[in-house]
Amino acid sequence: MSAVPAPLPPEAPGPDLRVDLGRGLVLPNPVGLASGTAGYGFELRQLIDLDRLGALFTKGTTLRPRDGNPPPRVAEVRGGMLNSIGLHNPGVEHVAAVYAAEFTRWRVPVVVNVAGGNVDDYLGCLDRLDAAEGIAGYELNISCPNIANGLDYGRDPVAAARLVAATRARTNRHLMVKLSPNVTDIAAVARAVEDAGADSVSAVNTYVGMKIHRGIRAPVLPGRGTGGLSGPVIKPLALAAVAQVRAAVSIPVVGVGGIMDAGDAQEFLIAGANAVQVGTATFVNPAAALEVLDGLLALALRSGIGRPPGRPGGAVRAVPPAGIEPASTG
Amino acid sequence: MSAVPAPLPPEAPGPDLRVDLGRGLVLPNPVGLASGTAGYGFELRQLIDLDRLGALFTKGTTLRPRDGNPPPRVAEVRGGMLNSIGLHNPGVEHVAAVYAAEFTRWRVPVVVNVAGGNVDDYLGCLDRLDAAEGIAGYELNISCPNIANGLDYGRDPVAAARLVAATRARTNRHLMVKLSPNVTDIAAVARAVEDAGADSVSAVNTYVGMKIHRGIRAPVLPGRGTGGLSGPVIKPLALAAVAQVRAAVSIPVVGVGGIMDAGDAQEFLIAGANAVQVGTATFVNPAAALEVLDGLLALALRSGIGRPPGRPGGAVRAVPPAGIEPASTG
Amino acid sequence: MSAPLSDLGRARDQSGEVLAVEALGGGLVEITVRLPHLAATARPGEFAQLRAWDGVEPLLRRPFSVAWTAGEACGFVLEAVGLGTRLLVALRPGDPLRALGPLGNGFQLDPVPARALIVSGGLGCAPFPHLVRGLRRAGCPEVVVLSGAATADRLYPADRFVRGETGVRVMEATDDGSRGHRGFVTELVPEHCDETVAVFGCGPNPMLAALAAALRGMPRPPHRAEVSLEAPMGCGFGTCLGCALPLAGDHGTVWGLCCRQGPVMEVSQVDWPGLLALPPAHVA
Amino acid sequence: MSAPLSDLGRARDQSGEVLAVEALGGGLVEITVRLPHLAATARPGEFAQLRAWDGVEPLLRRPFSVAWTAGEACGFVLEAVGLGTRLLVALRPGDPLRALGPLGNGFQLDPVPARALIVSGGLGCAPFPHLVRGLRRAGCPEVVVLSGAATADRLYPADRFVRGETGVRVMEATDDGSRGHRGFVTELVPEHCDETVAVFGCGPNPMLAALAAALRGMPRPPHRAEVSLEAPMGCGFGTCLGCALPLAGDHGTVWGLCCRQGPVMEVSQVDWPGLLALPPAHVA
Ligand SMILES: Cc1cc2nc3c(=O)[nH]c(=O)nc-3n(C[C@H](O)[C@H](O)[C@H](O)COP(=O)(O)OP(=O)(O)OC[C@H]3O[C@@H](n4cnc5c(N)ncnc54)[C@H](O)[C@@H]3O)c2cc1C
Ligand SMILES: Cc1cc2nc3c(=O)[nH]c(=O)nc-3n(C[C@H](O)[C@H](O)[C@H](O)COP(=O)(O)OP(=O)(O)OC[C@H]3O[C@@H](n4cnc5c(N)ncnc54)[C@H](O)[C@@H]3O)c2cc1C
Ligand SMILES: Cc1cc2nc3c(=O)[nH]c(=O)nc-3n(C[C@H](O)[C@H](O)[C@H](O)COP(=O)(O)O)c2cc1C
Ligand SMILES: Cc1cc2nc3c(=O)[nH]c(=O)nc-3n(C[C@H](O)[C@H](O)[C@H](O)COP(=O)(O)O)c2cc1C
Ligand code: FES
Ligand code: FES
Repeated sequence: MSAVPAPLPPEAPGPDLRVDLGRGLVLPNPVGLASGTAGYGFELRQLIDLDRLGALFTKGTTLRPRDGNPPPRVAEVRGGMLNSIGLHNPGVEHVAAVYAAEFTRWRVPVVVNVAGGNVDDYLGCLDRLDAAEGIAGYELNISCPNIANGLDYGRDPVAAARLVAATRARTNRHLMVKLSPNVTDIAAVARAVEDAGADSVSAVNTYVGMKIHRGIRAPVLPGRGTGGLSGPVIKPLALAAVAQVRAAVSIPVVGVGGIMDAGDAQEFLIAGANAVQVGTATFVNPAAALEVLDGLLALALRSGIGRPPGRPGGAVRAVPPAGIEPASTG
Repeated sequence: MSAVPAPLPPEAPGPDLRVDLGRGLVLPNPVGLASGTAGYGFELRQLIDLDRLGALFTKGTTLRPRDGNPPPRVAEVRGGMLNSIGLHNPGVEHVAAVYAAEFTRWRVPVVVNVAGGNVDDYLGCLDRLDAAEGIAGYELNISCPNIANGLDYGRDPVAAARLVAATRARTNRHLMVKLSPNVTDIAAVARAVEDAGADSVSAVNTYVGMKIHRGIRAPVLPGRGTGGLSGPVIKPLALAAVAQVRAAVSIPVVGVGGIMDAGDAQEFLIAGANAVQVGTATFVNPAAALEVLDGLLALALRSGIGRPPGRPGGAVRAVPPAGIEPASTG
Repeated sequence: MSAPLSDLGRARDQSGEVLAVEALGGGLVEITVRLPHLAATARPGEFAQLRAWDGVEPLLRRPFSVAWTAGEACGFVLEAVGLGTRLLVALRPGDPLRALGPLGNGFQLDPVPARALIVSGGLGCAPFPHLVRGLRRAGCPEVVVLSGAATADRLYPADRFVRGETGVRVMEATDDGSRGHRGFVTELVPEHCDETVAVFGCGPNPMLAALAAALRGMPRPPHRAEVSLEAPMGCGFGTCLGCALPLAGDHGTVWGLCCRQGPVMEVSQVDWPGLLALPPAHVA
Repeated sequence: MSAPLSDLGRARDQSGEVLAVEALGGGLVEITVRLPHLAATARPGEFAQLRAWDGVEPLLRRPFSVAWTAGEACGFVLEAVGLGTRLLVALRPGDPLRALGPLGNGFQLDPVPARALIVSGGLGCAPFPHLVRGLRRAGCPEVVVLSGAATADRLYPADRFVRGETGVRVMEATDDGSRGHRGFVTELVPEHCDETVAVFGCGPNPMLAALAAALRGMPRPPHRAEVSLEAPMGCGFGTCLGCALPLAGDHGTVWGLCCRQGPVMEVSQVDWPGLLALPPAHVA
């Protein structure tokens, strides 16, 4: 199973950047591909050396296949993009029955991002996926706003905890929870899911944004007109969120939001992340995550991030930030 | 008193863009200067023709003078800036006793932005300001995170409503409430303050963000390391917030966040704002708000925004956006 | 039935050098770039994701059809419509340009049709010089290009469709009659169409829908008809799922991916009412 | 006591044309810009907020001292340390540049001192050519410039301090002894200092703190001492309240505004321990 990857092969010597996220999920290095920006890996495998990466977080996967939202689904804004994909995915059965068998042949750990409208949806997904090999862990996407009965797990610590407790009771695989930044208190949600048994958290998902087209005098994206904002513009917001989460929990934190290069990734590590995910940058440059990794490796060689080559055990630790809660502004 | 400004003078003919925000606050046009970016008007009066603008929203004013936070208080990020000013202001007594007398001589309506740590702070401010002429209305800054007893009005609809009800009972001047975007449900806060008697809302204040300095491996801003993000980067987020608020309330909405030019302002009007505030853009170009106004005037001439010149009454109405709630993303 | 997924195995991200930038008139610009890999591998109708700027404004790459190849060079035909295209048409010889490609499903050359009818509207000309040559080299004896534009100066020059190939005829139409047939280019289709023909279309959605309608109503419809479509793209290689196009499913519209199931689709695969219901191309 | 607020009445936002960009060696660059209003109104020590790029990266203007004026032109001395300065030093003659100014409180020329002692560290040279001329034209008989830098190539050229004025002496110091005194420029201060002197300093905070300490310990301290300070700025004209500097208040530190109470402050106004406790200038 890819959850415990082989040690770095002899042809890639250098600093050992493995990150132990707990419950058997050891990333070969701290750089993953963010959910929804790398599909299930099949496309990017053809473009880059995916197996060098620390993890692949799959597209959000639901109990039943979903055809997604009507177009336009993406719209560019200054330094970022909005998306309204609508969890277009082939459904858990296809992922478990067809894709997972492929994953067993890959060196990169594959973490399946799971989404649902209610607790049963999530449990149904996990049950099916637990029966398959090749899956290194789960990332619960609790930031999906289109769910039954209007409940939104990512925005309510109590509901989030309930969901995590239920899934925790069901699977022994690593359970990462992907936090929504569109909340009053992300630290409270992080604490709630930690207490409920999450092994780690990833922060953050996209920010609710809107693009207006002056010509048609209306939003560009369909439906309610809003979409999820990602890319370089969200980095300062995501860094603040990661620092707040880091201060609130003791489980590992995976930082995501606007990482374009190794310097950005380093900032997330400084803010308290144990690992990072590269999302939108992959669209701009399919090799972005590899370049982030190479940059971190170079940095580790120079400045001693990570352990000296060969010394096993323990997660990469970042210097905690000087401060972690919202300062007064204005 | 400047709350009911004189009609446009004959030397400035053109479309009548007056905006009636209710309870006697009629803006000569929909373009104001955002709180904290224009002080109390004294500096900008020396640089631009302030009296042409729709409104001046003052720096957040507190019961006692405040010396603000230690530096660095500002840090630039891609397409935006973070600030951690800490409500540096001379206190309400100075504003009421010294500044307000000046305001009476200005044509631009001056709305005093009021901040406090508890209800009594706000009431104390309003009492003192109510005794002064020259003040067109109040903008309650309920998004100030450094307050007594850890309560944060802007982030809790119930607390916000309580504050607004108390202030509403105290003053007959126009009461605008400035909403924080750092919340799970900005529409809920907007509805709560509307129900509690707010005459209008402004949206949005800054977003909590962080800048990390790789060299010192720590945040740039002091204290908790976070600050308020403003400028062009926040426009897509602010537009979504304005659309959500517009759908939730029937009182006027003043849009603010990342407006750099008339096109940006137009987008806020399309998203449902009745008027706009220009903030960070003024730092880049002290005449930015005037240029926004001139752009809107040109647009009004071309496309008939606003009323035909000379026809009185009624607020500028924007086309409501096609949709207003967060769509599914991811 | 959903269209087959394109082959990504040939795609490579290569940095090339701009060799020439020519203004063709009417705003059309042709850019020649040294991109050996793309030139060696791109099939007619395939596209590349281009970037020729640093920084994050614009953030995403922009998709462009490979208009033609010549040795190690590729041609692109475009117009400045927004920031990305403005930066591209402002390039100068010697400037660097990155191209990820070839991407997408191109036109089907197999089986080689007895006659090929190419219907080009405006910038829809872009993929066709490469297709004309591809068809002729594959043995297609006769290629007819119907080339339409709003005005004469916006017509892609006929000789650039031909690029020295024999057996190629170009017929022109302009909305205002300033050159060739006065009216829509699709009005020329019936007289060139019978069941021996394979039709290849590219242009604005309304034009393509008119083409599809014309073909449906024809007494002797072509044995095959394909169109190249556009959608706003995030990635261009199938992972963002952003480039949805309405395809005709068994139970109504299904969303297909322009970048991997297209950009070239069989006319019958497309949900034409769904496509026409989308916001116009300039809204993205 | 807080410093008086600068006069904003003279400030204007003017678009100028770059006339010359000269590399002085060691990374220092001198830019000459046609800016008639600023040239006519800027007093020594005042600054302008510059912008010479479109778009939002960088977003804010950057503050620079007016180094000198000549007719309708202003000089600026700078070095590429970040994005804004990189764009500025890459300017070419003919390029446009916007300058909002003059801003801030400059050096006090009144009363004219019998002798002026200018202490310049590194890029702290920037305001001094203008001050040298201002002092001489105001009737100050003797101006001594102590000019320090890390190495000889980073010394601002002595003749550029002087700009043809008489009665000006320049003494140099380098950290590595590659030119002039070996050591810190502040070490040269005692031998030139007595109560007839007015001292004007500009340079990195540690250097200015050393200067302040040296002056305090002097048997015959100068009758006046001013320094020009820096702070990251949002606006430059007093509305953002972002440019806080620690001033010595009656009950401890009070925050003053660099852009309106400074950038020039009397040495006694500054809370020196507070200033030294701030993050280094390169953190903003
Ligand atoms: C497969 C494919 C092949 C294409 N080939 C060509 C070609 O050969 N020549 C050519 O001129 N154009 C082609 N296009 C369209 C071209 O990609 C867009 O015109 C370009 O992306 C606009 O970028 P911009 O930054 O200039 O515009 P933006 O500032 O992004 O937007 C300006 C306008 O262009 C439209 N636009 C933006 N992105 C796209 C997009 N991906 N597809 C269609 N319209 C878009 C927008 O709706 C907008 O109004 C192709 C598009 C696709 C999907
Ligand atoms: C009143 C005043 C006058 C100045 N005069 C000059 C001058 O004549 N010549 C000169 O070379 N420099 C001068 N500076 C400093 C100059 O403004 C900064 O070096 C410049 O803003 C850096 O911009 P950047 O985009 O290149 O750097 P950034 O990318 O913004 O940052 C690079 C580095 O420059 C530092 N920096 C950024 N902003 C400031 C700032 N406002 N003040 C100080 N440091 C900053 C940062 O700490 C950072 O490490 C002055 C500063 C002030 C406040
Ligand atoms: C330096 C600075 C100080 C601010 N101070 C205040 C304040 O005192 N009270 C307030 O309600 N908003 C304050 N704001 C928020 C602005 O009024 C505005 O809501 C925000 O900056 C977004 O608009 P912009 O992107 O146009 O700047 C401040 C913003 C900045 C940049
Ligand atoms: C097109 C797109 C699709 C996404 N789909 C998902 C998803 O299915 N599940 C999920 O948890 N996050 C999804 N995300 C969010 C990303 O994983 C990531 O959290 C976000 O984009 C911020 O990172 P970035 O700025 O590096 O892109 C998606 C993002 C984009 C841009
Ligand atoms: S453009 Fe990303 S999937 Fe097609
Ligand atoms: S820089 Fe804005 S107040 Fe000084």
